[in-house]
Amino acid sequence: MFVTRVAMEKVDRHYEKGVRELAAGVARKALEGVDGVDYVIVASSLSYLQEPQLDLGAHLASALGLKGTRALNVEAGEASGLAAAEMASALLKGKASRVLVVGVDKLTNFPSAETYAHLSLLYDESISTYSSGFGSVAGILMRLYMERYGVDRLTMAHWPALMHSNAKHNPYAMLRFAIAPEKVLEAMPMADPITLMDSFPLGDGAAAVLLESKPRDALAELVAVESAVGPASVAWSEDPLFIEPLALAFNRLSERYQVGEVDLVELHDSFTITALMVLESMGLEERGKAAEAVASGRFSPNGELPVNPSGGLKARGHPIGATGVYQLAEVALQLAGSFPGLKVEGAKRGLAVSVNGFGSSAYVAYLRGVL
Amino acid sequence: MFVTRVAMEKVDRHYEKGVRELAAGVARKALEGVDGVDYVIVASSLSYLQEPQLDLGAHLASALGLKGTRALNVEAGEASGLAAAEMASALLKGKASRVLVVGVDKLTNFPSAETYAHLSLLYDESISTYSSGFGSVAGILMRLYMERYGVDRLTMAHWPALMHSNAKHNPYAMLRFAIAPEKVLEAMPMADPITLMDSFPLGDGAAAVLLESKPRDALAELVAVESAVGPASVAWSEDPLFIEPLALAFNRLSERYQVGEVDLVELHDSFTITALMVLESMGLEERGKAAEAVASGRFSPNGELPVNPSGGLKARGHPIGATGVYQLAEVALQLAGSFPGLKVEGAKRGLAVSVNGFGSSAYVAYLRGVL
Amino acid sequence: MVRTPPVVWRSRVHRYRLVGSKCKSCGEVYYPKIFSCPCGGEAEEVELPKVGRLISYSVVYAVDEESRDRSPVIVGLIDLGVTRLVGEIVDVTPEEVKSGMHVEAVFRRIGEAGERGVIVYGLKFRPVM
Amino acid sequence: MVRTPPVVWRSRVHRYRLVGSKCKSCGEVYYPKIFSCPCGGEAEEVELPKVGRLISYSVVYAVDEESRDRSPVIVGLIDLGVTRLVGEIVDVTPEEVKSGMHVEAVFRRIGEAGERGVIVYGLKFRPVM
Ligand SMILES: [Zn+2]
Ligand SMILES: [Zn+2]
Repeated sequence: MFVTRVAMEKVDRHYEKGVRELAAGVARKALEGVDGVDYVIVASSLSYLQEPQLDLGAHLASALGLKGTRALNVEAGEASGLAAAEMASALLKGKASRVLVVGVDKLTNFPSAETYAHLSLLYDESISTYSSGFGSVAGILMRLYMERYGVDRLTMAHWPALMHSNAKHNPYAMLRFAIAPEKVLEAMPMADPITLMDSFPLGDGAAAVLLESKPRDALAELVAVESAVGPASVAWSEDPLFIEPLALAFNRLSERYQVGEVDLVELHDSFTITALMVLESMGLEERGKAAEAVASGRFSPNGELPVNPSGGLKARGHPIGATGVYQLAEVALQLAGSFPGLKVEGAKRGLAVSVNGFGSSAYVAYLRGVL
Repeated sequence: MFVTRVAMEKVDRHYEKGVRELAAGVARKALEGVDGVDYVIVASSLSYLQEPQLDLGAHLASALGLKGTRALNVEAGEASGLAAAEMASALLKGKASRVLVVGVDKLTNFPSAETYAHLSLLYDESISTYSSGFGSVAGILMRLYMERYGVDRLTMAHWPALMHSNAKHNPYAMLRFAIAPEKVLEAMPMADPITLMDSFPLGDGAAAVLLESKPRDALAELVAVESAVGPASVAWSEDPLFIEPLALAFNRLSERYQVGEVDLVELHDSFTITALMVLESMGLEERGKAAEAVASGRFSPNGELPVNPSGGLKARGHPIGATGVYQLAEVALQLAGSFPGLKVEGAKRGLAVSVNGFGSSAYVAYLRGVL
Repeated sequence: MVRTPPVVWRSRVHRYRLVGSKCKSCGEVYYPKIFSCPCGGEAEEVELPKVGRLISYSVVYAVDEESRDRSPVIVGLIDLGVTRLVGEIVDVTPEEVKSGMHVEAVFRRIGEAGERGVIVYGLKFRPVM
Repeated sequence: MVRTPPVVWRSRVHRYRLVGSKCKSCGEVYYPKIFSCPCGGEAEEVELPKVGRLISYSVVYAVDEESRDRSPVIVGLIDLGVTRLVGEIVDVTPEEVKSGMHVEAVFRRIGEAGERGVIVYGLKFRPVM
């Protein structure tokens, strides 16, 4: 199947727009001049707790005048966007020839302490029951990584610095300013050793991709989406720093495609530690070496493998259920040579990678250029 | 594709069980002796507001020990169950050979006035903004029907009476007692002319169906699921008593199958008026004639076309996102001759029909016997 | 519940002034607001007529917690000519209300939004004498 | 929020007694509770050891509204031998807490559940002297 149109809203505090308005905005842009779709799939997670509408997909499609279409909602926490793409992919192999995937979530309807409580529902009950903050597991894992591999805090800080440096060029990014690694250490502590600069900003966003079975006017080919369920609690993981379901989803793709030899990756960096765990679990870097590899420039725009030229969740922003759709749009635009931020010149193959929490589920999408 | 296993929990006030426990119970029953599944799809709607867990499908699959499987959540309000079946159907035409659909919802975590507010989120914003109760539109439509077609209140009351009479035999039904039509009129007014006996009881439930691409040990063939989006608000409908998207979904099936000549139907009767609208919108009865047809016994177990031998939403119960899965299980068991309640002898073809609200979306599933 | 202050704030214009959508191509009017018309036309905001006729109604006893003190609430489907809408009917008893009645919009308190107690106002309808 | 009294009530045993699951086939132990083991075995409830070792921890400042008055909260990954769990660490300052510390379970107030003010208790962990 093929990505033929994409649309994104800048991730931001959109106080004046609800979930519906944000979603409708990108859907209309992606559908401009398009003569109907077979399905609308809305990818969203926190919106169930933040906006007064169930069966949102149908209500949205109806208000978009998409008479006769079919619509539904797919939720898989922070991986909702790619989960929707996986369903779209199944539909496009069957009776559908055009599916619109709209990712949307708002994180600013509530005061942030309340949003933190909503975010903790993405994790297993041991986090939400104790009201101890959605960043607590990330803090535990980051310390474990630093102590196990003897990596210092400043080395870890190169990830957010790289993300900010990339996001500066992305018009859809929420945080468009550079920061030095030293500044990450000086920021407010969030879940020590994590500071506020290690995590994503609370912002609202929406993105849409139009997927078609035919390649006409395509930006890129969406070759396949794979996924797997993992241990719901990090306490169950054999190694809490290794995201088993991500390795599994990636292997499922590797059996069929050369996904190890891609030219760019947009991946899930809800926290600095998540980015490192994702890189290592997919085998894109050796265990315990990702932090140093980031610091050495290996994943920089001009490095060996550019990762998150968008600025990632850290700086582009992370509107939970929408993020995977942003990633798909970004990779497709890169492969078409038309990403409006930092371009990865000559990129022919790319991956989008989403995880919920630290691995209750994991998704990998593989895209190829069509030029 | 084929329905090979089903499991249901009695719809009831399960105070001691959460969404997770209810879902796990039916999932385990449906998977007994089964060697893994490719996907778990959880169909659920109110649970997002009632239970502290996002990415529920993955957390559930993980706690069920379904290592390596894939899981996600599908939501389409009251039609979530059949929406999940539609997605399962697409997956089974592709890479999946075994998909478990688990429907679950709890309506008893909150006091009923708060649950009413949650239920109003299934409708368009004009209902939820004014806090005027989720039954208000149903009340408006029921009066419109009675006034337009000159049908009296007692004639309308034959629907709930029939449902209760059917449910008496269904071990999974919440309300297992007969009521006379006269008693419906004497019940507490809910949204006049609707009384509490015209609507579904607030109960918790879970049901599971195992769908496989191969017919081995099948209960029934799930031939196809079709759906369509409708006007999100009844105020937009050309005729508010006609469910356009249901007619459209039904026509989409009619073009390919003899769905007009089925032997039983399990359909969406969130209110007495909904049942009549569904029957008339699918052309199973003439416009304005359904109430009298019900009273005359046409849809009774020994009538021309048995409808809701389970007792329907009215008496079996309506755990919102789970209801479509109950319907699939019930129709499959009927076609296999093993429904544990009222049997429709010799039934070879059946339909399951779900609607969200009064037509923001509508789904029809067509099943055939394999005996 | 999910009607936090930002959600209430965003819907104020439509509740205060009865603003719906009008299709720029075919002229069809919608309430609540739409983004695009099924005909393919773009929608623009339009203020709706403030008088109409009651097509049908319901006297609602099973209301949300927020409306408990004013139960039963009368809710009606109202024909405004250019479009219809579902709205609350006030200043009339359950015994007096009738399908076919002429009604007009009035500004009233709707309730409080959730735990934070933001008082919400909006338009309701009363019989025209 | 969604932690209504029935939800709190249902989780009481696991919070009060530290009850996890043990696989009847392979003996593996899990917390929180599971329904079936990946090995295919059925799970039964088992009370977990009350002492363990801190594998790693975090000092959390960005806590939910309900925990604001006790911020920062220390949360740790604890090795109980038969299994691990994520739990709260008390009676120790951020300066004193260290990976590798031995800890034991103690019964403490967790907070109030939502708007209804149900007070929730459960087990937390403190350093063993
Ligand atoms: Zn138009
Ligand atoms: Zn085992």
